Amino acid sequence: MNYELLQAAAASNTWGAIFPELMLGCLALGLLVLEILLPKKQHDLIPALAIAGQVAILIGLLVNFRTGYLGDTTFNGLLRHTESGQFLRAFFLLSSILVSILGVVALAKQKMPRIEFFHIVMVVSAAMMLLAQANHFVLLFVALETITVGFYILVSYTRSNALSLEAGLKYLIMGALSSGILLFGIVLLYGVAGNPALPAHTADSMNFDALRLFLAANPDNVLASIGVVLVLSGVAFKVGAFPFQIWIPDVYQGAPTPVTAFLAVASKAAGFAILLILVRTFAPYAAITTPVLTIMAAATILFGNLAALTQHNVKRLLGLSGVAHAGYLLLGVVAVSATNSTLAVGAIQFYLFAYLLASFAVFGVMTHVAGADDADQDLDHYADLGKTHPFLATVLAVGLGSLAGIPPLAGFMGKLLIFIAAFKAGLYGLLGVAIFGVVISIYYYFGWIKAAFFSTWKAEGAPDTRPARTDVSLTARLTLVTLALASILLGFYQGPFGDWLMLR
Amino acid sequence: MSVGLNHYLILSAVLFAIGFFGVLLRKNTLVIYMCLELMLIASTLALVAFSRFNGTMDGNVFVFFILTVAAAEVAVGLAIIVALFRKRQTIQVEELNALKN
Amino acid sequence: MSALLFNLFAFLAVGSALAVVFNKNTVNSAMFLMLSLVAVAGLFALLDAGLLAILLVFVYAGAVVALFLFIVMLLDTQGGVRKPFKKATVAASIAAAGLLVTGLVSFARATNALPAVDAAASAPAVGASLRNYATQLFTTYLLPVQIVGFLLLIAMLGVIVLSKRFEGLEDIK
Amino acid sequence: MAPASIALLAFLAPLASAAVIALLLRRRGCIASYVSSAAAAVVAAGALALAFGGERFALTHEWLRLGDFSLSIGLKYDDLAALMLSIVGVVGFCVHLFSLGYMADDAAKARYFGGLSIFMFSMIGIVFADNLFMMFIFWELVGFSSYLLINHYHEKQSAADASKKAFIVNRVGDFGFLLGIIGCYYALGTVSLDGIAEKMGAGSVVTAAIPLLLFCGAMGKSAQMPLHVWLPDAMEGPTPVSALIHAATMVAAGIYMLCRIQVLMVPEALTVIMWIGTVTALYAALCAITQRDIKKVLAYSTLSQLGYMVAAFGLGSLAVEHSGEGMMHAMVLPVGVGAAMFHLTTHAFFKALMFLGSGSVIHGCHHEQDIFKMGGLNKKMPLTFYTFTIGVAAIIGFPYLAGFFSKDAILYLAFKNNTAVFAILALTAVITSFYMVRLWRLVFFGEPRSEEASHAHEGGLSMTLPLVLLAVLSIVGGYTAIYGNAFAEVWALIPVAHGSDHTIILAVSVAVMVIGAGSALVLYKPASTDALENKSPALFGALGGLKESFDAGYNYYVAKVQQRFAMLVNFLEQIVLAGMIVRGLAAIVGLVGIGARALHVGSLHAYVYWFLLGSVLLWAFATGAF
Amino acid sequence: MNTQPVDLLLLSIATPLAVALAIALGLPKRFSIKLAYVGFAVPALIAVWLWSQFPGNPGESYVFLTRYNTGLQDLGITLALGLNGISLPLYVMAGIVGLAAGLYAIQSGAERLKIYLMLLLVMQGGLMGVFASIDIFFFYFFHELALIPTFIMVGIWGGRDRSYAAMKMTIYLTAGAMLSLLGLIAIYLKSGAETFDMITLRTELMANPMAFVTQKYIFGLLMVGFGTLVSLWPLHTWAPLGYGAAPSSAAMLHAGVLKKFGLYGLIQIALPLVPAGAAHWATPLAVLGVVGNVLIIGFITIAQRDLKQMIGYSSVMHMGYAFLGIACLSTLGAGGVVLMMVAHGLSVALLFLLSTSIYHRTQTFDMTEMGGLAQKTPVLAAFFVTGTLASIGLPGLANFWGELTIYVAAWKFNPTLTVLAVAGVVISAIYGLRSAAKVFFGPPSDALNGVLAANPATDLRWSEKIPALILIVALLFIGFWPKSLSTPLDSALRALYPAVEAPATQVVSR
Repeated sequence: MNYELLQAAAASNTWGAIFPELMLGCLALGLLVLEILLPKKQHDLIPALAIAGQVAILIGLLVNFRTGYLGDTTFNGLLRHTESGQFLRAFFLLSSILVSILGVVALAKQKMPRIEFFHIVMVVSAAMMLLAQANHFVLLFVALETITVGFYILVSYTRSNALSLEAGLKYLIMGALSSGILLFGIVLLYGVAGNPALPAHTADSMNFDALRLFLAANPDNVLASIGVVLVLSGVAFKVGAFPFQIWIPDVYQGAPTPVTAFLAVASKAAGFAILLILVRTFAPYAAITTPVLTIMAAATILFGNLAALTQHNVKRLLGLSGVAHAGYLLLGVVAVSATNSTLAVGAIQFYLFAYLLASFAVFGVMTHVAGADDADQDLDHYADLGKTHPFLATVLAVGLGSLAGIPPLAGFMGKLLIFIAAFKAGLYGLLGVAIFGVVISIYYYFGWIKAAFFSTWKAEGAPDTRPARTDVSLTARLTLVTLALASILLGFYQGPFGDWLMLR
Repeated sequence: MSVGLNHYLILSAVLFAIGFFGVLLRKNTLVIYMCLELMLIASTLALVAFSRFNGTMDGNVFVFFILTVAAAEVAVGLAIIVALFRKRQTIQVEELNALKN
Repeated sequence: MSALLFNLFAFLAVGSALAVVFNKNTVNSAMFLMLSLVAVAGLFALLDAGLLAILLVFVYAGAVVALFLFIVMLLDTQGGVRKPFKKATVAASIAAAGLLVTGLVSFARATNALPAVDAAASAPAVGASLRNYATQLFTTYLLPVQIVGFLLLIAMLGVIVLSKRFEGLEDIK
Repeated sequence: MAPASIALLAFLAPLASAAVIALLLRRRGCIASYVSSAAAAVVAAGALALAFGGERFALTHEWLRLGDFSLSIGLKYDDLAALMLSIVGVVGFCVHLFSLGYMADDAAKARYFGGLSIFMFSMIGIVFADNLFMMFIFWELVGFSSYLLINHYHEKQSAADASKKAFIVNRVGDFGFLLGIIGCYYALGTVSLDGIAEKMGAGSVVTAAIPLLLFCGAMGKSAQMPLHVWLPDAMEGPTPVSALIHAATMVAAGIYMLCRIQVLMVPEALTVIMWIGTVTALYAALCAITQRDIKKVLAYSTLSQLGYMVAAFGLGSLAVEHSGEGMMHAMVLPVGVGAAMFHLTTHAFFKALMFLGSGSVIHGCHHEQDIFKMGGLNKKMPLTFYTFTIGVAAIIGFPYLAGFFSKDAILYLAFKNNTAVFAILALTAVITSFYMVRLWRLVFFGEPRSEEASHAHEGGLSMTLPLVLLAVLSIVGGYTAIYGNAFAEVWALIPVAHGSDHTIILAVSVAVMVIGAGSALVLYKPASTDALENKSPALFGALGGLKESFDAGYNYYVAKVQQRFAMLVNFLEQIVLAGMIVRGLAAIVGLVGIGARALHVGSLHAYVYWFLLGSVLLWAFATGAF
Repeated sequence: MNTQPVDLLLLSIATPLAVALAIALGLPKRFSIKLAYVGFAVPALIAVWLWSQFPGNPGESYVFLTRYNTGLQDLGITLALGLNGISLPLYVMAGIVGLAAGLYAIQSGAERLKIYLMLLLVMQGGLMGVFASIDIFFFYFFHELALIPTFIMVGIWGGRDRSYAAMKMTIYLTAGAMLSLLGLIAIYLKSGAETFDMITLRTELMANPMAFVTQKYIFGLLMVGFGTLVSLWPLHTWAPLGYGAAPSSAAMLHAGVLKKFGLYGLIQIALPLVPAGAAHWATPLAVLGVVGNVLIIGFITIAQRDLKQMIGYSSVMHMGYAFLGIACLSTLGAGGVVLMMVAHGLSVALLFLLSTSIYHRTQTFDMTEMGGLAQKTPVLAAFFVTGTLASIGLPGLANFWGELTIYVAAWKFNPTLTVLAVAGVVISAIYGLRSAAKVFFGPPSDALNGVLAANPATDLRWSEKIPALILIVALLFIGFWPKSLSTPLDSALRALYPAVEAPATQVVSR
């Protein structure tokens, strides 16, 4: 290997391209240092610093949104910088910030160490940001594993709660299993694409661009097909698509609420980010990916909604409804897979963003309603919320309405855009399923709103065994207001954001 | 008999399948976890074989990362199992089903 | 020669893997896992990936399995009555085994369809050179290395969070 | 003032009055009554001025247009309209005047007079209507005002029921009427009266269905069998209302409408109309015999007389020998119109007279309506007695009073066209004399048979004046000459018997009157029980049953058929559709949901199986197993 | 394009929404109520003013047209506002009924009045938006905006069975809305125009109609979707239940105005854009409407004992006429439906309003326990009878025109169905008058005497009278002067419907 090549390879490691991720990593490290330096009494400063730092990074990212690297690959083809990638980076940063804010509220009820939580959240977010720009299986795997391992810890973070640990264990086993399946798929693809006896074989066979070229030249390779579906099933675990969705309610229930939110929003979005990249990489195998994703989408929508119908634990409920949302998003992915529609990509991104706003609004409320035992959050706990905490109840209603896809909320626009994209791709059957899903989902979303607004707590005089509701701090209040208002505003006025999404 | 790529691949697949079967069969969380490690190793075997037969380096390098990741995973996983055992005094799968329905 | 060694390691690997699964004693399982790893390391060596073989033995056999053993001893899970498998479980296991075997067969068919490459003739033994690993890890894959660094960091923190004794937490006995 | 302006004034004055009363005078009954009466006076004056002013005109104005469909509001003022308007105006004014006295003490006087004004407005609308849609609109509106006025004593259950029944039965008729109009619209492309005449004159042909459907409207409004059931019940309304609406004008609107659309008639339709009229005439007359309520007797009498008119219309045309300029022309004239309208006119006068007379009696007897509890009123209420006697004489066809001429015209027409009908109508005339004399005898003669009757007294001037006025009209109304040329077009169509026919009809007419009246005088003495019932319970029972059977059938239909069917459909909806189907589907979805939820068994192994199955399925798909 | 100094249409939508926002942000109750008057009055005044300003013969084109980009212009979504002859009558009706419902709500003294008013204002804003929108997306959007408060209001302030009713209503209406949304998306994409702008779509589709099969499916979707929203038999079961449970003002606005969304969509969007599909479905639609809605529901209405349910069912029944009118595929039929929608909106709102006033006096909705109320409350009785007579189509009140024109149009379409439909006039007379008689006339029932002894009934207060009078005056105005609505309507439909009236030839020519 000659020196020039090495030099070129080294020069390709343009760290500036991943400045936000680097800063996030540094911030995470800095927090650890601060923990050592600061006296115990002032440890409360650290979360605030973490949030402030992330906000600063987010602002920096947004200011420098149209970075010069757009359209390029860096790090020897490991990363590809695209506008979608930029959007997702901002997305993950935003969810990281929100998780941190929820974390402050939720951890206050636990006697757990705090700083590590923020640290891990930030590292995981950085990994997600990188994942969204992955252009290579090695980076994909490493980033994905960083996320997964981070989540193992986060899910079982409240270790004083056996349920949290059980959830952690379940996530661990299922995660490791799916990692194994994913890895096996990657290996197959790597091996087949590098096979010198095959046309268009490539030396860099884990690179997505090279892989796509290879797949296009070998449209019927069985091992490659197996590799493709194994990789897809690994990603399906991340997004919670049928039949790899089965772990979701258990893990969501056991995990601390902010982590559940993080799993529901960011982890799922990361899955979709990588799914979108992979679907385009596997485009030559659309004959396999499209039907697989189609069936997955239909089954996911149906299963998620049906299973959620009679669910009473709100965390499980949100988990199952999240499964349904993954189904709707898959509908968009199918549209991408079938027609490579840019509209569908924009739609998925809008949907994800609307989902983020709504989910965090709901999880934010849940964080305040939940007691120390995070896993025990029943619909009954929401009775009277409309009377005692009108603010929380309103935010909850907006969030749930948006999740249900009711105009004038952002969730509706997301669904509309996805439906348009799906219709354009001719996915009429799936649309039918999706609409059925939306209709029955009304039952449980509305049931929750009903619980919060219409019913009253048990009989008069019965002892109130529900956990006490947390007072809403100014930061949390501002956050929730912002989330709710953004959910409303995006429902009818998308402004430059809409233009940007649809113009690409 | 000349040992070809497919032999390694089949061997790797067999190991992978055994690992998977172990995950299905065993009730002891620790053993399940061992089987998962076995599956990872099976994958790396295929990776190395491909790397060798295709003459590309990336597979071998990937193994580095896989091993590292696996080690980290094991550390965290065992920590969770230990913590759980301390809480529940069991690591049998069928007894760890407080979260359901 | 290599065929013989391959068969040896292969049988060793498969056999001890089966032993991991079917052995009733957890400690023995861990030991068989180590054996299986060693066999795979041998196969690595056969594939001219000596460094990886050594790493596998060091990291896995040395560290991971040792950790397993340590935990097994620590938790002492051997006690208690082992419940026999339920009939449904047995049936499901047999079905699963059938599925897995079917998969293996189909996989074997698929690999046989792959154009054969003669390793020795067609490709250089890239894995044999330490230098190659070094250049790759520090140029092309520098970013993943960094990420893995962070991964190890959070894993460490995680283990601390999950295991360390904290004030006010009475769960660790 | 131009005639059109007078017409508009007469048309809108009652509307204005109604609006003013509804908005401003709700609590000021007295002022309301004067306002309404003033409006009625304007109508009467306007009607007479127009009629005798001699000018005939038409106005039209588009009311609504959608696509090719246009609906106009227009005034068609010809001799027929002039005649009808005059009747409405004069009788309406009389009734208003009478009401001033009769309703003086009523708590809801404003509502009453408002209703009268709305009625006047609507009725004038029918009279003026130059097209069928407009006629339908006002047709419905008179139905509404009738509803309002029948329901005046709404705290009485019977009044509430009667008003409801009246409206609904009328709606049944209107159902046919509306379909007939729409059918006519599509058959001829127009519903304007002039347009229809033009089209028919040009040789267009319509099926019998259209005139018959239109006749449905008349059946409802003019209470022909089988839609007559509402009219006797409608007597729950205040008596002046019965006089105006349920005797003189509104119920006659059906006849008027038929005359308006005479050109559309085809022989088959006419035959049907004739028989319905004839049967109604006889049936109602038979029913009248057994009634105890003074108003009910008059109501059945009205029904019977309306049957006469309808039968007259249905008898249709007659070839008439017409002498002019020394030559004899044979021509076919729609004399049914003439006969019907002529009888309508005279009937309006004498029946209004009798109703107002009965009102006077009822008023005098403090709202006692049972004729067996009256008696001796000829002395207590002489004016009422005399005028009422004139009315009775007119209706039974006492020679040279109004009813005599018009009835003879009809009998003559029947005699010429259909002997069977003639026989039945003659029999009806016998019965009419019989029950009218019975009534007259029981009410006015003998000794008072109740406390109320013994304290009877004559009402004030406002009540006696209309009686006198109408009595005069009942006497002279049959002489067409007194109207001058005003209604010449209508009068020209009255069939006049000549020669031997004239003699026969005269003889028959006098004979039936004498037989009927005589037997009544013989049978009924002033007594508190019904002589017929005593003498021949079977006959009495049969006659009563004749009346009851229809009401019973109607009640059976409402309570048993309609209501039960409604309950059945409701049951099916609640149980089958909303219950089994909708809730069933929801339950199925719910069960599937519970099933899906139950899959989360909490065991890791189960979950791993999911992964295995998923992977295997995907694998199988990738290797082409599917 | 906007010649107005102020965009009144936007103002009419924004004012109630802004007031609602102000209340939501914690305005004190006193000011909230004062501001609510403004929020309800402004749209009504603007609507009436625009009505008076509406040009004589604009054809199908929209007047008062304005457009705003909300960020999805490239997808063909803009906030385009305007009125044409079809939307004007409904827009005006929405303003008037909204004002009445608002005034009635303000005086109702409901528990948590502020939130109640806020939701009602949101509904009002949405309703004004539905009929002022030219963009199909916003048309749908505003509908849903108005729909959501209904559910909440039923759920919180509802009567008997409110929980089940709210849920059922929500699910049914969401299902209907989703299906129609799918149909609208289909129009958006299959037209080839990729825009939701009705003006562009019309131009595009007039020049290049869609293939017959596409039209068939699209109209089928819209028919079922909109049909559910309008309670087409047998998808209607939510309606009587929901209205039975809904608080008066919500029922007024929903049954009166919001429900017309589906019919309006069929007339304004479906018929002109997919005429061949409409022709294909016309007969099934008409049969369902006449046999299902008019006859079956008619008889069910007769069997009702609960006053509010009865009104709910009668509203469902009248929708049958609307479907028949739409199935006629003619200017006359569609025009009749629009007239009927306006009239029905006013009259059913009036009846719901009065039924609540009755309830306050009798403490029950069960008609068998009432009777004789007219003696105590003559004005209430008069108003209620007026409303009943309006709803059974008495001339002089607005409803008559719609029914009459629909019947005339229907005869051309199918005389047999017309005969069946006209039979409905008898059915509606039966239940209408029966309810009036049971509630107001005859002697009072024992139960009522008991209630009245404890709680003497007074006649309508002015605060109740005024909203009722607003509706009655509107009914009478249109009843006496139908041209005020039919002229713009005729102008728009004539321009728009040639293709609808001759879909067969159009298909052949392709």
